[in-house]
Amino acid sequence: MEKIGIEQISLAFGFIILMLGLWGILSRKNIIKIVLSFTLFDTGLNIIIVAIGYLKNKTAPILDSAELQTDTASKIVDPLPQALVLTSIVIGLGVTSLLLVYALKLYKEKKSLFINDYKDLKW
Amino acid sequence: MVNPIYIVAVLLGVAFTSGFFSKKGKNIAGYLSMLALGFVSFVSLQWLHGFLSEQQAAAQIFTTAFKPPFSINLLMGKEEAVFTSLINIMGLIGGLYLFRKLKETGSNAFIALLLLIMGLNVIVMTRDLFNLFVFMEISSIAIAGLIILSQNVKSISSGFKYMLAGGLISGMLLLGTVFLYYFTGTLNIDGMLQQNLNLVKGSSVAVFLVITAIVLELKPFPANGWGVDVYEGADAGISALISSAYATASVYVFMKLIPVASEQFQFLIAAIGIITFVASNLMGLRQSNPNRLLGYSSISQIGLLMAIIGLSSVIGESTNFIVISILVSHYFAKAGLFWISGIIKTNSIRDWSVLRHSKILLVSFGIFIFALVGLPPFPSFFGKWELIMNLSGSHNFIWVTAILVGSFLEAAYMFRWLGYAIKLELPSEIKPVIKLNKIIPVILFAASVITAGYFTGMNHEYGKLINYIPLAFALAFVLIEFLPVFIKNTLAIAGLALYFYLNYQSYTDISRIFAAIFLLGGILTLLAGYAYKGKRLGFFPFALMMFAGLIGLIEAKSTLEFFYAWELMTIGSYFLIIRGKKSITHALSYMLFSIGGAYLIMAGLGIASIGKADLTLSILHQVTEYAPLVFILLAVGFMTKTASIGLHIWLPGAHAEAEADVSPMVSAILLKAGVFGLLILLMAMGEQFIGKVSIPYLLSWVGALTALMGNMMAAFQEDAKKLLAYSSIGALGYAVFGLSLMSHLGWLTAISFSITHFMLKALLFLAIGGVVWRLKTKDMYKMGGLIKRMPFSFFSVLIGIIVLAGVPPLTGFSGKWLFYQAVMEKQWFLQGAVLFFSGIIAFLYCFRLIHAIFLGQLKDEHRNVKEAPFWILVPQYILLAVLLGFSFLPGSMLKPIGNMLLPFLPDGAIHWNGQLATTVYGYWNGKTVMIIIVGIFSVVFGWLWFMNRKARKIKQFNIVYAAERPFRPETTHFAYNFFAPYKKAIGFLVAPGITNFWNRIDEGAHAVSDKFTKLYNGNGQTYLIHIVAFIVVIYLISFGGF
Amino acid sequence: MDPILVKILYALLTLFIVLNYGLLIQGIVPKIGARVGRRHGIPFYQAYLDIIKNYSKRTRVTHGIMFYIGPVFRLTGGIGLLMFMPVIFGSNMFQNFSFTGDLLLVLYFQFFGVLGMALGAAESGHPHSAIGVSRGLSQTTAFEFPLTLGVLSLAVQYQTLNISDIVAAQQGGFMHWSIMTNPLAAAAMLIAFLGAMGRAPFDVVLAPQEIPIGPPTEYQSGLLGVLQLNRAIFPIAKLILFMNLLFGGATSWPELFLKTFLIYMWSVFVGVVFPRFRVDHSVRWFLGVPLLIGILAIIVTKFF
Amino acid sequence: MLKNSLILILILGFAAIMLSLFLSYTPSEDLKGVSKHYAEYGKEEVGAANLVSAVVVTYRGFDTLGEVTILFLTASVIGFFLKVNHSKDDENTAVKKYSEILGTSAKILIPLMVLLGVYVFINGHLTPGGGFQGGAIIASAFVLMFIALPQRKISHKVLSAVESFSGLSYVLIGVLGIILAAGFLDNQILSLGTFGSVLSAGAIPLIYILIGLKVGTELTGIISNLKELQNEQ
Repeated sequence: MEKIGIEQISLAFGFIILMLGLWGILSRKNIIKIVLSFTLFDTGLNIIIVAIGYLKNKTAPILDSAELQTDTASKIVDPLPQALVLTSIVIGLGVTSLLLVYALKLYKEKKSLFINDYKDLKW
Repeated sequence: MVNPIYIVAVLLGVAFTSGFFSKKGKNIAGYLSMLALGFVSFVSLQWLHGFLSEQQAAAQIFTTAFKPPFSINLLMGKEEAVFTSLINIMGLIGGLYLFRKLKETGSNAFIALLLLIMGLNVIVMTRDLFNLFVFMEISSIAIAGLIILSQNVKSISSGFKYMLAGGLISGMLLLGTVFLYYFTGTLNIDGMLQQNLNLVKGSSVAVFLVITAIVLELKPFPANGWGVDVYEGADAGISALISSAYATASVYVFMKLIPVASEQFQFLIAAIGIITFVASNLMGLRQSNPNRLLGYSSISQIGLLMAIIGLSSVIGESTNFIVISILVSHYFAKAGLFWISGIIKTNSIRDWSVLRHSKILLVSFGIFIFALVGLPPFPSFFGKWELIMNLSGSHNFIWVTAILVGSFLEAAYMFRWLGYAIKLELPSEIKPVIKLNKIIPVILFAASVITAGYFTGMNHEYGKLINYIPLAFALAFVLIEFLPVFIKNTLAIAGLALYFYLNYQSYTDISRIFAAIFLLGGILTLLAGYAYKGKRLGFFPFALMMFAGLIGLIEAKSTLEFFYAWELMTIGSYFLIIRGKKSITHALSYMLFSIGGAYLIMAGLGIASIGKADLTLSILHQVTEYAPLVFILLAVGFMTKTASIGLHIWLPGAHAEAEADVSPMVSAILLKAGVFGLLILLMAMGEQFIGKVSIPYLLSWVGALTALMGNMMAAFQEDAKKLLAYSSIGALGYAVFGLSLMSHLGWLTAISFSITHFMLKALLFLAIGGVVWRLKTKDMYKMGGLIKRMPFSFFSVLIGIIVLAGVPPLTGFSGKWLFYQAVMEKQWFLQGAVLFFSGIIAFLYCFRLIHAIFLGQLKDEHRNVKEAPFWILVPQYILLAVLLGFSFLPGSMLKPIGNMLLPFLPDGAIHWNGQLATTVYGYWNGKTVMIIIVGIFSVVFGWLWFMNRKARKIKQFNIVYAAERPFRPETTHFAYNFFAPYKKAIGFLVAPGITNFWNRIDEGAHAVSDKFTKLYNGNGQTYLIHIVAFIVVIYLISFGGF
Repeated sequence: MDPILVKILYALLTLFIVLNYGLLIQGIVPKIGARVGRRHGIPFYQAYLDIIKNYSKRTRVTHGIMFYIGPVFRLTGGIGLLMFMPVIFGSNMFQNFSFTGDLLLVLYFQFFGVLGMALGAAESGHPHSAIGVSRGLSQTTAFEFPLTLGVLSLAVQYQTLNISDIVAAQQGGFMHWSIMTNPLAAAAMLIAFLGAMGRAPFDVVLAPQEIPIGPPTEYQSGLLGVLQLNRAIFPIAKLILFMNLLFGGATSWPELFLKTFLIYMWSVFVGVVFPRFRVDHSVRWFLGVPLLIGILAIIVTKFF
Repeated sequence: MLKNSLILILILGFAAIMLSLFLSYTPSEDLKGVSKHYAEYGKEEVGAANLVSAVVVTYRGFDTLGEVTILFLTASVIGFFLKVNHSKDDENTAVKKYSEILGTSAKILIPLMVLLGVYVFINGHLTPGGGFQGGAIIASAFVLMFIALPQRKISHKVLSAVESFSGLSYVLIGVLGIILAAGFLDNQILSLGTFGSVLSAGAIPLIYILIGLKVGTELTGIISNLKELQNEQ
């Protein structure tokens, strides 16, 4: 059993935040809180992504020193998840903003942010 | 070929450019968008064309200078070409449909549309998992944007639910993707496919997450409430985009990714798909909101595709053909239906009768419904056929059952809807505004789905063998609908006659008899059509379609041709039946029984094809596995057309409500299709056993009970045409019994009986039809004494009932005589006795028919009624002549039939000496019987005439009426509830038990449907709970625990 | 002479004998009944008187063509039935036209007259006629069921539908008669026979009390005369049929007269003893025990 | 509460799935798969010191194009969703006054923030950062402006023109890649230059500038739309 490293801790942290977000999504009744739970969910996910790309005792994949420019592969952490997380964040941003605008519009329609009030379509 | 990357570049470029145009420039933005969509459609179609003409190999498109897996690559292969073409065309045509709406909203709306299509294109083409995720997000955000084009609380809340669900699902997808990257070190799908991902728990969980997310995008039951709500809440044009373009792309993504999953997991997904298919269709049953109904239907179709793709390891190489053909039908049909819904803008499918304001929309509506249900000549027909053949060919009977049940449910609500549109009363307050940009897409898609059907057929091994000429002839009448009846009728008769003349020699013996019944019978009944005035819109295409199907049955060489013809006949007759007055429910039940029967036939043919390389009809001769099952499936299928007991409830109403010349078509001719089917089934498969019980023995009881029930019901009808309809049921019982005897005499009975029944039922239906034509009522007790006004019709009916009752010397007796010889030979006396009893009951209704209508008291309002139209009488008298001819020379008809049967049943058992027929048991000479009876009759008549020549004709009311004069004809005419004592004695036998049985099934299905739909309580959060529950449950099932 | 012509002449002879026999029986049976009841009764030649009276009526009316043809159908049915049966076993003279068809022809030809009569009566427009027809047809369907079962049972027993063969098989003493060799079938048929004769308790069709004389209500004059001729021939034809099927046929006319008279008396006795059935009752009754007997007859002959 | 306990069970079930994922994770020591290639050849192939940028803009440039599209799409959707009537802006001046301190410091901070944003995206291929980050910083400058100086207006026309211009240019650069270089979005349409200098890594800086502008204007647009909607209420 090796020592638990930062990567496991952050991964676990990511999962916990994700689960918290999910809990909020499923149990909160206020639309804004649900949207916020979604951002929590996304954040957890992003942490997971970054954590997965982490390699023990490696540095950031920015080759700004000459030392890093040789035998790079053994010195840096995985750059790909970091690229992915960027995309993920941007997408999360887009989705969240749209969700908020929806929330705003819903509020305008019924003056309520209680999700159970929006059951016009059913069965 | 244009590089497919330009699809992306052009759509993005135009989208970005649109930002330059503000309010004033939105027209330019709109036109530019349309142009761009046109361009991308062209690109993908160009590729498709390349692939179809087989000059093109699949092309990889790389981004940046690097090769995958280091960069993202796109693939343009045959499937991609198909799917992108579908998506882009939907973008273009759907954009055209939405043009005004989008323009109202401004250039941003066009951006959303362009980016939706762009995203979907990339989803289809990309080979990179993360890239897939990104562009799926683009598409779903674009959808979320388009949903709110019309902003009301419904669309906003449905869009919000969509966003919530989408957020959760894409989270799953991303999580899975990242972990897949962690385990494989690549994001390239092809790279992943090369690795076995199901060895390690972690990577199989990742695969699980990715696939489950994609499955959730496909809206599986029950985690699909958000999807249904979106279909209902969004503008119909947007729903069309979602259902056609978005779902199409999602299906392809699923196809692309499914190989990553383990086979077991694929089966699990197939199971989810099939559950979705059945459950959604079940829920569709109780929907009345058109968009929501279409939503359920969309979800069900995608569920079916999910199942097919999940089963691809079983289905094998034809998976793609099946998926594409079913998808294409769904694509065109669902888009078209949503569009029509958008034009009509009603909240209830009961209001769809407003479609009748626009013939072209109504026709398109019909086409879409047929395409969706999978009837020929639409693509899904071939797809479903191939699917069932493959699944039943590989012993997957449970899947087959589920698919057929689901399809049946779908047909149920779809045809109910079609019936509403065709028949329900026009709501006065709604009149749809029909704009050109909205109607053109509908017409285009309706035309396309037909074309697609033709091409699908041509791409199918057996589909290309189908003779489409009769169908084309029928459809050609759509183009000349503006001509008067006289010309069209002449053309139709000429067409049938020419076809028969050209081909009758190519038919083998027994087929020739049925060909004569179908085509010559068709000509005879069409003759009556001259009585109609005006254009008679919608009659000729369908009548000819029915005849095309009937003749196709005879010409069929392969199982597919047979099934195609069977379905074609069903379609034609459905429309003939629904033309009748109060035919809405009857046409529906006819269609449902027909479709149910057709599915049984399809399953039977599929099981028969196990282990067979080629699918000619002759496979039925060599069924080795499950032969009894095949036999039963096919027999029950055919018996839906012969309306045997239990499956008969559609017939009375359908035949009774039909028009004067349609009743004989559907009753005298169409029912024989079932007889023909049973005949070739018995010829091919012979006697089969369940355990030790012979199936033909069971069949004989079915026949006997059908005859008893049919005749008994007929005796208690007040409606003349219903009486005849029940009588047809009874008569077909005889035919079924005759066939079940499996002996030379039995078949001779059945075939000669079919011929006789064809003639006499055509005669009677035409005669009664003529009466109803003049009197405008079908209730017999409202008639009476018409012999004075309609002597020619009376004579027809007189001869008709004598033949029907089987009284010597007319030809009806030959059937009875043969029947007894056959019973004696086979020793099935009890069934024989039941049939005899039914035959006696036939007297009851025969007499009632002629008495209540023609004899008794003439009503005051009928004193000036005219004889039936000349053209309705003409075929009657032709038939009469033939009937009397056969009566005089029965051997001339029976001997050739006997000879035709010799190859199959060599034991002749009947010997002819002139017109004298002899069997081991008895003998009979039709000619001398006739001579003797005519002789005695003439002598007696002469004697009476001599004695009574001065008899004085007296007035109607001049009768011996104890002490007082009769009051009115109505009170004096004894006709209502004519056999009251009989009803009192054994009326309990005709309690509508069977009808109640089917009604209860119907109610049960609706009740279950109701329970199911209660899942969807409209709360977005509940839907999220469904999704999470779905994930957890599927995880539990596929991993057997945590 | 032309053999066909000879046949026709012989057939006419048969017809003549049967007609007179039938007319006499019509007179004699009521006479016997009256004498048993210590009444004087009608003369035994009453039927002749009736026919003469009817043909000589001066008022002759008709309701239309079917009304006119109906009796013709009826009488043709009666004569035809007789003509299609061999009357005297072993005699070439009295085989009639039985060479044209077997038992089935005979069974089905019964309906020829029934149908024609019903049509003619119906055209009169008299509701009582229609009611009579309704009752008659209902009752007919009911008793035909056990009758057919019985006949089928006989056909199974003798493996033929040829009447002559059936008679031939019963020769050699009364122990060979079907009534002895196949009592179940005979029972079913003899019960059905009661219905077929239309006498009490199954005479509600004619219902002399409530709706005078049922279907023929409107008939008079020559038309009624034709019906009366039939009323003489038709029952005898039926009697001959039953005699042939169950009682070994007849080898001579006296034997025929005796046997048919006794069979006729069977229906008379039952009619005297039992009150009249309503139609719904008689339908149920025929479809009850007689039907079961018929089914039993089939099963017994088929399997034992 | 039946429903709450159901949710709890579901959450636990879901957590179990996550746990199985978590347990399957073992920290790896070395790069593997594609990223190894990126690490080894990124310098020569792309010429960007920031390997993340190399991946973002070049190797997975197509994703990035998608990302940009998402933002653009979101902005467009929000635009027509909110249907803000820009023409009424001028009359609608019932603006709340904010504190003097905030206003004054904002006036100093905003140019600095914009400058920082520009710096971040121009140096995206060299240092941590890039177009998105830079754009976000610029947008936050404008958020500050909306809060602190509500009377200042931003022309939507300008915003959308910049947005469209940069988006279109991005696509054009991509297409140029097909014409001038090896494929769509290839960065070698410009020379790779000296490794580590500002003008290096081919088209990456150019693309980052466009992205930066685009993200900045889009985010600003979204926020200003939201703000104006609030003003209307």
